[in-house]
Amino acid sequence: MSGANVAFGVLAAVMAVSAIRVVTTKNVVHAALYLVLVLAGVAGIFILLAAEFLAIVQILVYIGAIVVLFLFGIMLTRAPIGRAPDLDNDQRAIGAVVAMFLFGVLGWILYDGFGDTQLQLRDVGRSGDVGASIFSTFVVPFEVISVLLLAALVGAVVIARRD
Amino acid sequence: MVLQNIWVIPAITASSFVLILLFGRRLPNKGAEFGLMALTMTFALASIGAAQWVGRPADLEVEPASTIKSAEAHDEEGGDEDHGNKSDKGHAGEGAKEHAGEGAKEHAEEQDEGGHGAEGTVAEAGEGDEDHGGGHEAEPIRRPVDRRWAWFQTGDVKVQAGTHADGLAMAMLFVVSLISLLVHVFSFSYMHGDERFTHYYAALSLFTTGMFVLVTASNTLQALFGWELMGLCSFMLIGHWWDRDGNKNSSAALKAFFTTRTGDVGLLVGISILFFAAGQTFDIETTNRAALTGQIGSGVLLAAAAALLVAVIGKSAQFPLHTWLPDAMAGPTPVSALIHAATMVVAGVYLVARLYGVFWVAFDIGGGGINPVAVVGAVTILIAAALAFVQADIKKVLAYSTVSQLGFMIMALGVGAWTAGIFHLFTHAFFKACLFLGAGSISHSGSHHSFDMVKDMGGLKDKMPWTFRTFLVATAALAGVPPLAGFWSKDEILLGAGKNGYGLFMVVGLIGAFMTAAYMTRCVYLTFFGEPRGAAAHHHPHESPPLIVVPLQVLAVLSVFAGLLNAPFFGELFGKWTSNSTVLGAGIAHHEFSLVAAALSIAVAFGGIATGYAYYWKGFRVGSLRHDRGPTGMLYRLLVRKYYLDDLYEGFIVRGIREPVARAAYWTNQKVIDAVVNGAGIAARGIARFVYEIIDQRGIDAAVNGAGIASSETGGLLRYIQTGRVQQYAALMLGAAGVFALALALL
Amino acid sequence: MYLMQFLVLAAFLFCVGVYGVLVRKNAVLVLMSIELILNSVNINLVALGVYRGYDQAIVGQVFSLFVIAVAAAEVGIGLAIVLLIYRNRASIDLSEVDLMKG
Amino acid sequence: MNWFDDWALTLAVFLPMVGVAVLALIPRANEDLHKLVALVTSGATLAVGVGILTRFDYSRSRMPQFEVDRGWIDVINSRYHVFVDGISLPLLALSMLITVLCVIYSWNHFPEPHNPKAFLILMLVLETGMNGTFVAEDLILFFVFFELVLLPMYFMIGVWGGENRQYASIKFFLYTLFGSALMILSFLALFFLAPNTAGQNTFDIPELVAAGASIPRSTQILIFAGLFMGFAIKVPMFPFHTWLPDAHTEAPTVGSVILAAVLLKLGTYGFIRIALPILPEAAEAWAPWIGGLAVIGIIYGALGCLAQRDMKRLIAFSSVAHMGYVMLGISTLTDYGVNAAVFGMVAHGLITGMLFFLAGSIHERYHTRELARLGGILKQAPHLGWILGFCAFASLGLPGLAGFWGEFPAILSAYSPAEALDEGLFRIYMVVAAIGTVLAAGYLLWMFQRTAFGLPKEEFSDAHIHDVHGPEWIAWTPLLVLIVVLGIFPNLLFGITDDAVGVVTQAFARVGG
Repeated sequence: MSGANVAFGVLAAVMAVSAIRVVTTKNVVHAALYLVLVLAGVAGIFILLAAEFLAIVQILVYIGAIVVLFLFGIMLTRAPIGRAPDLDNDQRAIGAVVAMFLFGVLGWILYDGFGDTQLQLRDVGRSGDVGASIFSTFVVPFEVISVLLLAALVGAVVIARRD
Repeated sequence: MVLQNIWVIPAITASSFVLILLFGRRLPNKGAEFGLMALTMTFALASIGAAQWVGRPADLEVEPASTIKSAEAHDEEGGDEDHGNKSDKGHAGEGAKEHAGEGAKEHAEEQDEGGHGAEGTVAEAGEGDEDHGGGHEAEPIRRPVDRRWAWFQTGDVKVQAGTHADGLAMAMLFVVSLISLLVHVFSFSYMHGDERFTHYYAALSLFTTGMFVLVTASNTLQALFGWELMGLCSFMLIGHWWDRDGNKNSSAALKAFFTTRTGDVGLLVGISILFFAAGQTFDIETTNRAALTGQIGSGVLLAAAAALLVAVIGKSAQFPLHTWLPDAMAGPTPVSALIHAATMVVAGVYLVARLYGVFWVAFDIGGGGINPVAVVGAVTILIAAALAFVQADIKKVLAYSTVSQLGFMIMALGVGAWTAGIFHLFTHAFFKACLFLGAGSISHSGSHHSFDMVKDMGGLKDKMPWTFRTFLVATAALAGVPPLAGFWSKDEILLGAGKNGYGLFMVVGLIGAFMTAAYMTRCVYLTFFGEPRGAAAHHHPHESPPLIVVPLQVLAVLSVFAGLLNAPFFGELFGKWTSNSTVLGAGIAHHEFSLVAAALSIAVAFGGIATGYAYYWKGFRVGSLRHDRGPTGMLYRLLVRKYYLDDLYEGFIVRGIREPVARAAYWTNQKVIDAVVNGAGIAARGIARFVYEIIDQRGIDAAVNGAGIASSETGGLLRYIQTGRVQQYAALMLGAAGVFALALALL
Repeated sequence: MYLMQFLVLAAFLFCVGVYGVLVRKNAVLVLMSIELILNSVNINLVALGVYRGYDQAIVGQVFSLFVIAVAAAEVGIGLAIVLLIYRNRASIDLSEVDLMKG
Repeated sequence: MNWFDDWALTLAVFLPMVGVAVLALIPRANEDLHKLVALVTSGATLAVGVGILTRFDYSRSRMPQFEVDRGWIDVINSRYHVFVDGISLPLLALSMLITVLCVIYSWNHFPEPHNPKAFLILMLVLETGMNGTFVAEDLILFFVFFELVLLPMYFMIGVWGGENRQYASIKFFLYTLFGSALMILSFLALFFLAPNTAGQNTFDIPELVAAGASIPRSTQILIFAGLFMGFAIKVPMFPFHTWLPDAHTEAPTVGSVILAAVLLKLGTYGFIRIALPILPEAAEAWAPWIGGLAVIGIIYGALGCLAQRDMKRLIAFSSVAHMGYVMLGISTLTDYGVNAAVFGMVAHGLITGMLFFLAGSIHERYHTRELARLGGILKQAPHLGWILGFCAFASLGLPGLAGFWGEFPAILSAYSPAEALDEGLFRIYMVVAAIGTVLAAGYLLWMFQRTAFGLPKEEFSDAHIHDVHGPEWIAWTPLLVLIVVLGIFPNLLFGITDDAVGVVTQAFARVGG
């Protein structure tokens, strides 16, 4: 039982509980905060997988920007800040069945496919390599993503504009 | 040589069709000039071609089938194989060739160069098939002129289009182009002022093209082209006045096309069978040869012949598919003349004559037994002739007469009298065309567009002298009065039937001839004699204009002299000119002219005329002379003492025929056969409706809609699913994706 | 460490996200659930990248970065739409949004 | 011109998409420009098609030509592999021609709710899908194009259709999708079960043709069943045809034309290109059933026609009958049969496409397609009436017109099917199919009589009915000319297909062949 395994166990437990709380809590703001926990856990997992740059981006973008955006959204739509009884619709049972079924299928497939594959971490992923990769092999997708962001920006403005 | 280039003939009329269609309306004569020009040209070409054919040396020896079978196969190694382009060589296969094991391709190609190879393989004339009188001499015949072009290729078979010029084809070309030319001339005046004059001429051109294509075809597929082209044109022409009388005319057109098309099922099937049976070729000569040499199994051959016979019955209006022909009178009269005399209905006869080898072997025509071809012909002769007695419409009399005469031709072919059948076709064309055009002339100028002999005619003899004379000549020819055309050909048929061991069929023929003479007498009487009635009395009948009369005169002259072509005193030229390898290969017996038979046939013809004359003459006099007399001495007393015989006849024969038999026949015709045809249509609609409404809409479709219908009845399951709510869709989608993933994983 | 553990964690997050998407009425909460799903994908990308060696690990990270960028765009647009719906209907209850009903 | 050889097919397939992109950028109001762009695009595609036709080496029509083979989805070893040979060339040309003619025909009559922009975009997307299907030589690529045509057609019916369009479009979509689902399963099975010579799993059709025979017979039969469902629904064969009348009846004119002229051929083409050559043993096992369903379809379609009161529905049912002949030809597994099938596909495309054009034009003039209310078209619009008559005769298989060469050789081939098949059974099929020709004459002429002959019904006797006008002449003339030309010179088509068909049928020995 290495340290990494312990860390993974802790992170996974926190994430699992938080994720479940995100989709079950009766309080919208709490949901956002649990989401922060999950996202942070994901960043931790990234570190475990030797992707430090990604972990930092995850924290900056997700926790720093997206969650804040969510909080704004909650406020602007005047969602009930406290506990609200009817955040779920009437297909909780269906949802649970579908989700569990999917998890079963996926779990089984993964076990079938990678049941005893060990993960060898030889090298820490260098940010420089990531950057080089982005600007050489993946330069076109990168440009496309930037256009997408711009389009999203413009789109969000157009949609949300009050006129 | 016209013979190598007879493709020009259909090409001329086809281009005339196109030209009329494109430019007809803008011309002063509305397109008729193209038609007339084209037909004049084709007639000239056909005449020249026929002359060249006659002048061709007879140098091809043919031996009967039995010897072909026994002769060893000498396979000729072909020299240059030029795929049939532009080669004008004799026709292959006269030599005894069994293409055992040879692919069809070589077989087809060999057609081109078989000519020179043929001599080498001609076996010595051996023992002919002597069972049926006459005997057969291996007299040399003329070599047919073939020409082939590559047409298309499918599978490993190259199909060639081609022309086949021999005596039969040339005779047909001559008749068709001549009749068609006269019909064109006649129509120019007759159809003058018709609102679809241009269209009419275009259809005439195409119609003639169809017949030309059929006649010149070297393979069954091409023949099918011509065959169906005529079907199409008959549809257009019979339904020419589709805007008059409600649906009557167009229904007649439909019926014509539909009935012949029913027969065509047989043609499609027959051609398909023969294609494979003859070694994957459509070529007619090869097919005949294969049939005669026993290359084709008897079962297969029988199936093919039976299928083809169905087609013949449909096209040539034989019993029981003849019902369309009288209805087809709805078309313009010149069209009726064309259909009945030279094209369309004789196509069936022509087909049998062309594929005679197939029919000969399949039905064992040489054997002298009862065979379907002869039976069909014989039954048709009687049925149709009986029907002709009760018609009031002059065109229907003529129509039934045509059916009956076609029965003669078919019967002739069925009893092995090939030449006689073809010769009857040849002569019949002239006098039947004359009769139809005469009827047209009467309606045009004499009876104010009516065809009803009983109501609107009578006494036209003096008003329309030329029409009367020509009509009379043609009637006499049809009735078989010597020495007019019909006598020679009909006599030959009867002779052939008698000598070939078909005694029963000869009797039928005699009865038929008798009836023909009688009903034609009635027809002439009602039209030209007696008091004018109806339109003939009130609308100032007068002689028709020259363009109508001249064709009548031409045809009348031909009706007189055409028969001499094959008359024994003139060397029976027609038979020599038309005889071809198929026929001689079949070992057809040739019979000398018999005075007894001739006398019999003359007696029958005059008997018929006299009977009819007496009866109808009497029909307009006091009815006090009705006394029954014995049938003995009928003929003599008919001529001398009309009264008694009339009574006898009326009481015993004519009434017998006219009342129960003819009525029953007509009733059967209308109520049974027609009803079956109509009923089949209605039943098909009924079944169709049932299938559509019950099985299709409620059964299969319902099964498809099953989920939807069931759910809407039991609580709207499907509607519940389609709520428009994204999350439910998403649940479904993800669940389905899971299932799919599971399926993939399990695979 | 087994590769399995990361993948199963990701699968778990994914399924929880799916559950949230299916069950939540509040549009903002649905968007949050979608973020869960996207993150699970990111974990997968990175873990599988590591499994296939260093070069592929980099590629996996690059893809994760792209996903993050797309997620940002998506949240922006998504929230804008939510705001628009809210403005038009004074509610962001998704069970009342059934424009797709035929 | 090597450049052309490399790019011709890619151009043929994707040029319409360029047009779509251009159309998407033009404001909706600018209708004339839309029409122009659509015309130019489809015309340019046709020009590429003409280029292909001229550069095609007819002496080697069995060989792949204009071949392009590049990596596409490496993970599953699916490649962008396209070529044309003698079988796909006529169909490709047909689909290009029909699209152009449809654009021309639509010029002045876009169906309600108008919106030429969307309509033309859908048409061009359809063209990409159709062209792509006919040239694709990779199962995944084929599948993508095969499905690509579904969506535009769905919208065409669902938006521009008649009263019952919702039902018809959903039915069309679901039915065909159902078939595709089974089809893709079979594709996957082929992928896994038939590795190529290098031992790789592949979707490449020529490679699968070489490898397919190695699959055990029982498995082949199962895989063929999946393919059969996919293709038979598309054809459509009895008893999977019920979507067709509804879709045709409700679809806008142009939609019906494309549906009849090209989309139905995707199914039969699939049989010839994929099912037969890859799975020869299964084809032999299935052929009697296919042949049986085909002749049932012939009779059944004809009976269905006789019961119709709606002209367009009648023509739709006649498609069932005609595709029956095509399938009968295919089921014989002989050169003759498959040649006839390809000819039948083209001929049916030309003739039935024409009939749907006519039905549309008649509907536009009289605002009804009910046979009982029509009549006397020849009086009011003689050209229209005669063209209808011409097409009716072409459709019933009159020799000298194109329809004959799809019908007669199919009947002919049924007399002598491939060696593995029961001769007697197929001869029965032959006779039944021949009887079908009579019924065809019956319903088509009955329809012609009802609509064209006689006098116009009272309600229309004073109506001013336009005869055929400009765009209609332009759109129809090529079809009419082709019907005649192919009818007289069948070798124009047989010459192209024959050699290539030999490749398909070489797996099947023929009796005496």
